[in-house]
Amino acid sequence: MGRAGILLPVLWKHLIKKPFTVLYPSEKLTLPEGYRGILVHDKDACIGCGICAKFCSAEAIELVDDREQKPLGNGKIRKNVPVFFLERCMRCGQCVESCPKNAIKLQKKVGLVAYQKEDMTVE
Amino acid sequence: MIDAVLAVFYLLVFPGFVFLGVYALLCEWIDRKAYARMQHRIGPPWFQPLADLIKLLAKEDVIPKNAERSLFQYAPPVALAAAAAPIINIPIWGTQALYSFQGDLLVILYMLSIPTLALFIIGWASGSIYPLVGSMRAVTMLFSYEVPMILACLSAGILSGSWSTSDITAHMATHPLEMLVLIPGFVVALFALQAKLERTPFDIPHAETEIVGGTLTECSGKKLAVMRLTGDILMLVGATLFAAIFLGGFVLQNGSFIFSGYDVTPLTNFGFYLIKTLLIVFILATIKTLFARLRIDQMVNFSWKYLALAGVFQLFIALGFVSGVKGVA
Amino acid sequence: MKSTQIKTLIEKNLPWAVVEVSRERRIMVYTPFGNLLATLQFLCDQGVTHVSTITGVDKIQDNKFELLYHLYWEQNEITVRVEVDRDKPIVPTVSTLLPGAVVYEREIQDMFGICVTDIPDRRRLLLFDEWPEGEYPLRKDYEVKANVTDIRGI
Amino acid sequence: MPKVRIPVGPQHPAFKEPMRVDLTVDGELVVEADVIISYTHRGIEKAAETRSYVKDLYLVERVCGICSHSHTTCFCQAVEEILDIEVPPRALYLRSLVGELERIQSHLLWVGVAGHELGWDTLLMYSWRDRERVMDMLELISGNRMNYAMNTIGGVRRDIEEEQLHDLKNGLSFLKERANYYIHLFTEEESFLKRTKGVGYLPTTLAKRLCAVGPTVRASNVKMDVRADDPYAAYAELEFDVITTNTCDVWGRTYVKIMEILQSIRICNQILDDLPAGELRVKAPVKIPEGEAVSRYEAPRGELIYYVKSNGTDKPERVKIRTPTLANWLVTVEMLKGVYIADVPIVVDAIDPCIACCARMLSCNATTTPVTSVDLTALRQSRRNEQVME
Repeated sequence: MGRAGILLPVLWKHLIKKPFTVLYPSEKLTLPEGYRGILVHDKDACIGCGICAKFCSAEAIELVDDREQKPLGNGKIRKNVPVFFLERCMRCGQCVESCPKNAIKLQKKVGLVAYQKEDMTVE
Repeated sequence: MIDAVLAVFYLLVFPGFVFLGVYALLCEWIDRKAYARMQHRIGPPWFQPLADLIKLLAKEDVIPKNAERSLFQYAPPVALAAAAAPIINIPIWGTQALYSFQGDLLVILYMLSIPTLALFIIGWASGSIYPLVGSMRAVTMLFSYEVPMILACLSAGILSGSWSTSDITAHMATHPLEMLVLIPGFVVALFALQAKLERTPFDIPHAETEIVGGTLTECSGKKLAVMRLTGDILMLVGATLFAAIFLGGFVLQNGSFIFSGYDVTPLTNFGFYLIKTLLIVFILATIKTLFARLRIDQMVNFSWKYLALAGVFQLFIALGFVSGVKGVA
Repeated sequence: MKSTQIKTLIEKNLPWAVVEVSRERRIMVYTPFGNLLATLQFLCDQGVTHVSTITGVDKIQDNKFELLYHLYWEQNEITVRVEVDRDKPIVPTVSTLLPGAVVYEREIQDMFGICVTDIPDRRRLLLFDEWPEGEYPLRKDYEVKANVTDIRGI
Repeated sequence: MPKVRIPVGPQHPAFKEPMRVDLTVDGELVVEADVIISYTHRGIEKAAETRSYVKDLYLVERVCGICSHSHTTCFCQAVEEILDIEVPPRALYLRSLVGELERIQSHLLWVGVAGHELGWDTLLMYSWRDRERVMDMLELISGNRMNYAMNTIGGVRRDIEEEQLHDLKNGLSFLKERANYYIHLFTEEESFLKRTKGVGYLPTTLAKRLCAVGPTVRASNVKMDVRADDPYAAYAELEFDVITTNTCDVWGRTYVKIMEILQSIRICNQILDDLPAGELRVKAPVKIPEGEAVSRYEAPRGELIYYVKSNGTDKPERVKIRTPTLANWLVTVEMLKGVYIADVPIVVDAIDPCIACCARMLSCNATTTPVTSVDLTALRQSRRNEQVME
């Protein structure tokens, strides 16, 4: 037979403790170093090879014709450039891993909120 | 003419409906805040109960197809009236209630059990299966916690030799030591009140994880607002009744506290009243945080095995005390 | 018991079974369709009670369904493999020997349309009631219909 | 009282996910019960056949929200067995570490949900507050609280640095102290004992016959744990003991889960102490040669089976997933017989059902609309030609 109400001392101890809940928008979250946050794309380093689009499981990357026609080192012109749809990206980090030029990075930032769809696409 | 206006004022404003409503919402807030803080959470802001009430009043009031319309619509106001009415017979500041007569203790206890009957009618009249099961459970619980509660209150009456709450409080005020005799009765009454208000561990009729909303599943809009307000007022009136009977000792006699020429005792007594009721509400919140919900059969045999026995035991102590000590002294 | 011991035990008692140990604690038992119940009966007599699951594989190129009964016994996963031809996929129920297999047989019925004879519970397991009869999603020739116009709110 | 049929419906506060339990009730006692789970089926097995192995990894991770690492580890083990490649020991150790942390997090989540089912919300608040600590540890290791994406075919993708070891160790000692407190709570608190002792009785023979798995079966005195019977990843080199009780009721399942948290903490400490050096992964080809493999994993809810068959291309021919919850349904129906209505939620919840796990097919609302499922690329084309039209 157990005793009833053995939580009592713990309950009253919590009355004087600071509550555990973090009021997120006003108090900032402490994110660890390698946090997989919002995606950022370094356009200059990108050579438009399209490996990231091929490996993206959520199909959130799409290859678009490169308007800048940036010349690559070896005389050729970069034909297409990836466009990232952040509302579909699940931040798995496969593109970061498979990009040969390390052009994509997941930064330590949360809060992916936007009013228009355009804000959610990263060139 | 004057006392007619005064009576309306008493009925509607001070110890009447407005004061009850505001203080009931305050009690609900303290209950929810203490519940949250004990669970290491922040808890609602002070205006949350008021906001809930206003939101519910604005919401659409749906009546299910196969419900008995009249019963379903008029049961909530009856419950609210029955819950709020006894406040007149219970002394709030000092030892004299607004209107007291011999036997008003029984009237109060009877009025306090009408909301449960109204809940049964609502559950039964709403015609769907979950409220039906919920209302059946509410009534089975009614039989099990009503007896210990009455026993506890009667033993207070026996000590002071009268059935009027005001006389009980007056007696307690003059002999504060007799409160110690009533301590088991106070514990029994608190558990019975927790069962009457259907709060964990006795919230079986509207056990949210088992039969969805229980008796109040089909209520919405104004009816739900009225029923929640009834629950709060019931808690407040119950707390006031037990504060008056069991903690009656903390009441000062008139004229014993003169402050710069004015007789300030009614104010201090009102302060004591606030402290007493908030203490009771806090104890109820602790009980709510402490236990898991009991099943209906466990609840019934808990109240018959422990509460009723404690009530009878308290009755014998009161009788023994009255005939023994008082008889000799 | 070691996998090799089980292999010799099965080969000794079930002449028709072809046993192959793919890796430690994994035993594949290929049996012809006729002797499925006999094989399972023998294994149950040895003390097998736990059926992990029943996998259906649609081998459309040689017009066959392959059923893999994954059983667990003495730290070894024994897979009894049977082939059923695709046009007349009728399989006897094994729930008499292994009552736990009912759930997986119902799943095969839903997904592959393999009719399991005298199964205790004939209802659908995973597909909802309005799913059209005769369409079995996990068959290779079931093409996923993508008529986009019918999706509201696009 | 006539027999009343109460559907504890798909939308019910007791079950967080859509499943239905039809009870035929005599008074307050359940006489007959039937479990129906075909409400959201997402078709992950069919979808897995149309994606490459790398994409499948992230698809399979989303079978279950709480035990995502179990699914990716099981899938990777199957593919690695087909490829017959040697995963470096450090990767095996890290896989087991994240697997055990996920078990702690899953069990703590269940303790909270069980408390909520019993009307004991204080337990929900306390256990989910302690669970935050495990989630932070997992976030430290894998960069995300859920869907850790630690696994890739051939090894692990992220490593643990030296200074992280310190935080992990503190977290584990905090969890050990909290787990001991919960054990004290579950063996002492009277109102909890009253609601769980002798409820949802499942005799050992029945548990074995109906092939139940995981803590449900271990609470009925059946010693069956894939980590001990069929050691995978690094479990061969780690010692831990398989917890079983013979009370065969809801209390037994609670006790098994809490003691398993202690065992997981012990395993994690062992892993952190002797983590072997070495690289993290081995290069795996994109096209997987012909072959097939059965891989088993001890998910928090029980034994998880994956069967992968490859046909030489970069897409698998068949991926069969059998999640532990699917195996426990027959046993749930048996446990529900002879139980009070008030106990139905806690009995159903005692097997820790994860409906998302066992329902894997996309279906629209079940009214009149014919069956439609949408492919993402088709969706994008439709929107583009709409934009063109504007």
